[in-house]
Amino acid sequence: MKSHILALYNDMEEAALVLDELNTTKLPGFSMKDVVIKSPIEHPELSEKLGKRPVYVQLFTLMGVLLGPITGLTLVASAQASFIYQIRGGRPVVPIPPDMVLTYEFFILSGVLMTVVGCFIGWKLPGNRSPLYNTRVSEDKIGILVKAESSAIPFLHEVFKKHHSLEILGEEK
Amino acid sequence: MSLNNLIKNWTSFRARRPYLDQYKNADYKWAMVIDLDACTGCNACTTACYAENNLPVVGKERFEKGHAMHWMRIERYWGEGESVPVDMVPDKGAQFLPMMCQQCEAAPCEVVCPVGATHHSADGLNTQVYNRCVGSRYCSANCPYKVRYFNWWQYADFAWPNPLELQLNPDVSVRSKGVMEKCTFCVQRLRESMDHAKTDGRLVRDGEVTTACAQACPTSAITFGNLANPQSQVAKVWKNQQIALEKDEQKKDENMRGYRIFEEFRTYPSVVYLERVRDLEA
Amino acid sequence: MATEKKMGVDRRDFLKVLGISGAAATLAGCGNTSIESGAEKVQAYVQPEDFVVPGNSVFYASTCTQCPSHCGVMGRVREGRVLKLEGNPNSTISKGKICGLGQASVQIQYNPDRLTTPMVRNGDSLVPATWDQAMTVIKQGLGKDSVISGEEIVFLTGTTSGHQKVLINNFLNNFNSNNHIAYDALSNHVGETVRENVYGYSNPVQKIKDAKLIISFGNDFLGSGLSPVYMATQYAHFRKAPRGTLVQIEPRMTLTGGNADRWYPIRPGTEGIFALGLANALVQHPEYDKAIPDEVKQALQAYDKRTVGEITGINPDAITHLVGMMWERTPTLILSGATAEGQKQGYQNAYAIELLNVILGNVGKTITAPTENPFPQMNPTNATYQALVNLNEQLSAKKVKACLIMGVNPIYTEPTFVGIAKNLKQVPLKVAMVTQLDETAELCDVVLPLLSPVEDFGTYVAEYQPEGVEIGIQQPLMEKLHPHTKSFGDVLLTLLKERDPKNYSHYPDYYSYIREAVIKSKPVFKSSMTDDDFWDSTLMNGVLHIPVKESEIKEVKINIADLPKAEKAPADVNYPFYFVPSIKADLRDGRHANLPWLQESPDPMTTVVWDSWVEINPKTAEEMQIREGDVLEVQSSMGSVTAQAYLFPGIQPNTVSIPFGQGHTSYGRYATNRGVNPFKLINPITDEKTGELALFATKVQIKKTGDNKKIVKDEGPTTLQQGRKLVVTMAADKAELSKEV
Amino acid sequence: MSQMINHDIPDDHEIQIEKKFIPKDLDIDKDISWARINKDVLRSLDRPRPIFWVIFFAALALFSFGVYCEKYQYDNGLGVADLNNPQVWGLYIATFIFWIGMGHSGTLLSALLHIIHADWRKPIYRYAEAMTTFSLLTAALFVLIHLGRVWQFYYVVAYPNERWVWPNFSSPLVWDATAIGTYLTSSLLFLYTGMVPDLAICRDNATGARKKLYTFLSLGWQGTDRQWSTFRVTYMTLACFLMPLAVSVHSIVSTDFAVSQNPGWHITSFPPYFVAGALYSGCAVIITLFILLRYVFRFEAYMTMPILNKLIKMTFAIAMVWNYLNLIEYSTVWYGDNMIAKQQLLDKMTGTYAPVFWGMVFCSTVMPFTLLIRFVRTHLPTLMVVSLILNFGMWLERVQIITPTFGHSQYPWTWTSGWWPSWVQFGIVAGSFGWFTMLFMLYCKIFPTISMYEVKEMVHDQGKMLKAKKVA
Amino acid sequence: MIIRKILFVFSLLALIVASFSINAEPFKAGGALGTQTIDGYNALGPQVEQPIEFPHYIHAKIMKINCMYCHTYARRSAVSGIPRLDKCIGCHKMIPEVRDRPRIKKLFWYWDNHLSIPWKKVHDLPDFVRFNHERHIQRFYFQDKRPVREVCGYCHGDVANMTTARRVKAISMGWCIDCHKKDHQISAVNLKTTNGPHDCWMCHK
Repeated sequence: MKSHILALYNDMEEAALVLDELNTTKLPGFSMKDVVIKSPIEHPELSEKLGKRPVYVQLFTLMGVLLGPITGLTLVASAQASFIYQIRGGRPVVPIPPDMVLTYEFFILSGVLMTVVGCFIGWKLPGNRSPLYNTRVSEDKIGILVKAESSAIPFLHEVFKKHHSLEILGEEK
Repeated sequence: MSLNNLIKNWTSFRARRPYLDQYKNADYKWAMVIDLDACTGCNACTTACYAENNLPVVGKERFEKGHAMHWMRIERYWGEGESVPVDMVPDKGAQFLPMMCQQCEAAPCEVVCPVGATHHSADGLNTQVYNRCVGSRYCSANCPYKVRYFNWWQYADFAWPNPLELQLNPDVSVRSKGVMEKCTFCVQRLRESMDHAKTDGRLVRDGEVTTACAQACPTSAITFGNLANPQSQVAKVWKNQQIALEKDEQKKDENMRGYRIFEEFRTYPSVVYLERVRDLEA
Repeated sequence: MATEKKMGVDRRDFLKVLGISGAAATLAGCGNTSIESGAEKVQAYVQPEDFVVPGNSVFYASTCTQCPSHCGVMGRVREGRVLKLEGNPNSTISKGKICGLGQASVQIQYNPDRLTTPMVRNGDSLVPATWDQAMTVIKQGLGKDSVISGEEIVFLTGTTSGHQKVLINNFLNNFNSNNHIAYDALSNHVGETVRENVYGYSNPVQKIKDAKLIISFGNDFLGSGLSPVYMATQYAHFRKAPRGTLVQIEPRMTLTGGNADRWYPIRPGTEGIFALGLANALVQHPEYDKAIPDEVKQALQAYDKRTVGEITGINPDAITHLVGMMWERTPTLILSGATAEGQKQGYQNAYAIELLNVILGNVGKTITAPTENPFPQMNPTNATYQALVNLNEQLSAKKVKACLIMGVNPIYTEPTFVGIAKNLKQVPLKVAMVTQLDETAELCDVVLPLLSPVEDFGTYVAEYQPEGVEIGIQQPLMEKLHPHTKSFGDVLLTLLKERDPKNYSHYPDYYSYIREAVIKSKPVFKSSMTDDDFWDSTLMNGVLHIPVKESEIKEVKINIADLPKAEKAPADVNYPFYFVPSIKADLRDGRHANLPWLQESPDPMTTVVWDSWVEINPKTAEEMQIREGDVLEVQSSMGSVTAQAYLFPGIQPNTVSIPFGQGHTSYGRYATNRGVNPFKLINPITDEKTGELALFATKVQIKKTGDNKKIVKDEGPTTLQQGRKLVVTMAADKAELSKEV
Repeated sequence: MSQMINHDIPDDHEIQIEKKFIPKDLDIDKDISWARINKDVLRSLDRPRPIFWVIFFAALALFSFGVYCEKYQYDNGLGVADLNNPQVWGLYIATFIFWIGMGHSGTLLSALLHIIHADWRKPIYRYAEAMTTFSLLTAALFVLIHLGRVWQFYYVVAYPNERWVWPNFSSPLVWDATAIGTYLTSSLLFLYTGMVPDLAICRDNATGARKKLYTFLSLGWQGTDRQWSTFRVTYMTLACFLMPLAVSVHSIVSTDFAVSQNPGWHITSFPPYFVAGALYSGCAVIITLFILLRYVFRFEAYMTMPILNKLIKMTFAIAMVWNYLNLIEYSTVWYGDNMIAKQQLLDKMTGTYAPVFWGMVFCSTVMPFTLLIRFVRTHLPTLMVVSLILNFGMWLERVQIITPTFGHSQYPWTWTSGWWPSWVQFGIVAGSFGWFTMLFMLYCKIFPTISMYEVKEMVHDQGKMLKAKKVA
Repeated sequence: MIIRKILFVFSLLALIVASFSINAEPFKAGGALGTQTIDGYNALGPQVEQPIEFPHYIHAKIMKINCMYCHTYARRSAVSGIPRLDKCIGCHKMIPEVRDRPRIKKLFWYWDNHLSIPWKKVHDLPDFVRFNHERHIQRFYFQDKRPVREVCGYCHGDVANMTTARRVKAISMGWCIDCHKKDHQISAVNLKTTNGPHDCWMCHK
């Protein structure tokens, strides 16, 4: 039975110390993978302490930029070819430069769209907020959310408290 | 709509018109010759065009704003240069030029139409499909001859007060507001005679069909016909005047009068003008 | 016309308009119509001719009545509507071609302002009435018991010919009268009189096709001339190899002048002097020396180069140059035209010009006798300005009891000083027969709505008969559009039948009258057809043609007294400008101003539409600081008009011009209150010899009113090609026309 | 830590230099609390200065008039706009280019400056990005307004239909439509993605209906480390896409002209010229809006004078680029041997449309030099006027690209002189400004115009640097 | 209006999907209205009330009269035309036994009053579309020698099974194009194929 616990901190330094300690802690039913930091701004130095957490957005981007121009060009060219009248004075039915222009736009459009799709998937959004969310996180506080076996919760509680946490929230039972 | 089609016919999709001998084996290529030495500027052709093609009379106020709908206009110039002295006497007469759609083989208007309302027909006409037109007016902007006319108003509402509308040619659409229109080489006549010829299992004979302007012209300054038929009068004149459809610069004898307007823009017009002749010693 | 039914009556039946719904459908154009069932009606013919196929057009031959040249035309008819007119290839006059004026006839037919019911005067205004009511009024004056005779009845028309003329004369004869007055504001009576006196024919054939050099003194044969379509077809041949040269001498550039190889502006009224100058120089050549008697030669000596140059305003060297060409290029043809003839010395001017033809030996070569018409009673009446003066005299004597007016609008075209309006009002019975109310009809007591030219029967003989004699047959191209319109012939026949039942009661209508008359002429054409076939084939051809029978111009008389004299008119301080109004090829004397196509058709020389304008030389304009569009007041001693200035290089520096045709006060929506009427400026100057009005001899002054309005024209701010190579000109000696196909 | 100190030494120099020229008290307070940032920005959604409503309703009125004009034009045909045969486009297309161009500097500020990590963009990029989106919306409107048959506009859209007809993909107008569509989609997504953390803040502070809206829009953002890292990658990738896209969009708009054969249009340098012009007009508008928003929403603490100063420098630089390209354009025509184009250029400068040309020269070439005057740079009302003049000059530039060319084309017969648009055209153009302002003001009232999280980052980073310096 | 257009667009989209999967088949006589040709474009029009309820099935099916006996213009004009009134009378004068039937009475009423019958248009194309009957009849009836009921029926349905005619096909542009894209054998003997013109100016001018 796993449950959540969230602690709020005033600034990054304090949160960093907590994470350092958690990193060194070996506790049954607790893993560093289950630690989530919630913060009002980005925090690369804190994230480093959480270990490697890969981001897959650019894979989507790659997919987008590969598929976009191919489908775009095929669509445009075959639409031109199947246009019921095909003769256009001075230009071939399938002209290269205009199709390149359109392909380019398709390239960017599909790149952008796939990136955003990838982002949403990465965010796991739209989704429900976890019940352990404190609006102060979006203002100026750093939150550390840990998911662990219920047995580990009191210990974590202690650790948080040790580092002068402002507030500790646990799941209500 | 298939990739297969695209690959199979790739070479034909990449062909550009005009090319050498393009109309050698084709059935039709409609073309025109206008002899400027014979043209007197009398406006018979323009009135015939109004009658044949349901052109609206726009009235003075709209004419003033530049909303005139004459598909064919007779231009009158006083000189060739860029400025003229005030005391010039036009002692060589005026220069008249009937100007209508040149039915370019590589028409600048066709390329830019966003919806393909103007395109090229197999018989060499620069078409304008009214019911496809959305009225972006790009074609007119890109036409070097400025021979495309836009329906700025719903002319049908006032140009033919009853019973004037009884004169309207039922073979030609009355255009609604917001569409572009232009000279069609009287396509309704062409298609009718082509249909009849097809029923008879032959091609249209030279002189069997002609445009309203050519038919009216009292001096027969306008010759219309099928360039693909080497026996036609038009083809003979083109050949005689050493004009090749697919060339943008003609190499011809000095004493030949044929020329096409704005050839340097590579529009490959289908209308050959014959130079005006003046007895400069008179 | 394959059937043997009673033509005409049944023809009218099958021509019934049933395409109305079709026409309305065309109007809708390309909106976003969806497919609907049962929304529109589709009606079939009840009993049509076999050749009538819906969706296919039928062409009927007829004759154009828009101007006195009476070209043969063909009407394209579909679903009972005439859609378009084309030239009739059978016609020797039109040769299958047609001008803009002719095209516009269909707009008389469909004119929205057409008169559709008779109108009868009620106090100050005309009110719609039935035919019975209108005929009752007419019969009160001209009915069975009428005793009006002789000068008491007037039939005023324009130029008429064919059976219209015959019927009018018969009608008048019935009243013991021959008071048929033919009035034409723009008549060419002066020139005709001169040619009648010189050659014996008022309209000899002028073979411009055969000439190598044409010198035209203001003769606008391509534009507003006697037979512009025919002349244009001949002009096309004239320009083919070997190419002829055209020199035009006139104060204001006409359409013909615009096509000349060389155009000379000349001081108005001095054309004759210039011709004498040419004649004087011409006889220096030994060959031409012989051609004229010594007394003439002596008279000519006064006109040396310098004097002529001073009087005419043309560089004296031009005479040497022109004469040089005349020596070299034969045959030549010298033409006199409206601006030369419409002068105080108009007769003399034209005489001097014809003298050149005589000296050059053109008579018999480029000027030949016309073929004689075997039906002289059908020849056109000689319409003159003098007729109007005559009429006015008759009217002011208050003898006239009934006045019938058809095809002419004297109230609009009369100069101010004639004042016919006042006198006409006093006539007890004034009947106008019109297709549309005009200024004159508004004054009348009864106005009868006539059939339009494309609905009526008739026969026409043109004034100018270049190749044999052509009698144009007019036939209805469609069923009459307005049920309460009638043929003028039917009106006259109704009256005649009542007065002279013996001779006329067997004509059910005007159609049968024409038909009988045409069939009667069968022997002349040596036709072996039956009467019905002859009539059918005549209708099918549209013309009856009498082939060319050359007759020689016998003696050419030259009367020294008829040569013009150089007049040194004192410079007029009050009216310093010559006023040379121009005749537009389409509006003519204003009778066509109600046709929208013609109003919107740009004037070829100025490209102005829908309006009047004052042409003024750019140099003069610069001196007077006049810009284009400045509203000018043009004032003669007779009155003044205001119009916008148009800077026109093709006009004499001390001349201004306003076109005829506009300035109607009542002629439908397209003509009314548009531009100004230059007839109202004309001074009371007449040709000394014939009494014809000198249209081009008025002097005016111009004043700026201070206003400036944009002039409505087709051309843009530039009149030059700006080096674009749009119209390229090649020197005639460089072009090898003979090598062309 | 020590590494960071070494790194910061050059920055320190920069700060020193900046201190020398710009009074420090005007810049963003480094010690400002994050809660304060939230409060200040959220206040703008709540109670702006009363002038906001004045501007909003003025814009609404203008927009309503534009709608009336468009209705009138729709009912009667384009004739009411006094367009005519050679002058087929008139103000509609000129204004279309103007609006398209205006969008570009939004992308410049948000994307380009993001890529090169220019921190000062952070308080101002959000409204610039919003401006991009709304000006693109306005531009798209003009495409429709100028169509003769608006009701058939879907013919331009490529969709499989039973008629077997497609749009003509060779037409620059179709490229336009595609490019604008791409640009609009991308910048909308870019704007939205960048706004999600801020929307979450709004959500956390709002009540009632607004809360629902923000809850919906913020998609449940919690600010977790995974979300932030995904966000960072996404945002940077989008910025990388947006830069070339923006360049391509206005290049493609320029091909509407450069591809056609008209004199004065058929010029190779048109694409860069258009892009420079676009950035130029966009920057001018950003200055205008900067001053406006700073006052209306009381953003003095965030939209500070040093930032404005940087904007002005950027505007000046771009103005010079534009001038250079302008000169290039004219000199290539002048020294080229195309007689027709040369005639047209001469006519542009001396013909009936010369006032437009010289007006443009004054507004867009001469006026930017006033930005060199310190008074102009620091006195906001004056700066506002100058930026409006620059904008007007750029609008004139678009007019003088279109009108004189049509008025003096290859074909002399159809030349026009003294052509003047009717009140309907002016009404619609004015209406478009009303529409844009209305939308923009509405946006500012509903969404946070200053990126809160990024300002926090900015003060955090700078505070960190200061701290590091103190340690050193 | 706009909404209508949007709906129109979507219906077209649906149509195209449908048309991809269906191949046109030759004409089949009989069957339910609108199913005589299976081409995916069935669109039964409304029942139009005509002044005289003309029984096509008697004339065409029972009497086996060729369509072009009455619609005689179809082979020489763009419009097929409604038969002229004297054509009806010409036959019916000779058939006194049906003279008393109400429809025939009505017919003779029009004839006696010399009035044309105000028929209502069943197959109505937009005004910018110009269909040419002559070419189609010449091509398929005279050249290909196909049965007339099939040639006419492809567009008009199996009129021989109707009383008054009723529209059974969509008569939309896609439907026209669909047929024009197909390969048609040049003649019964010549096995080569051609297809209809794709020139816009054939129908729109």
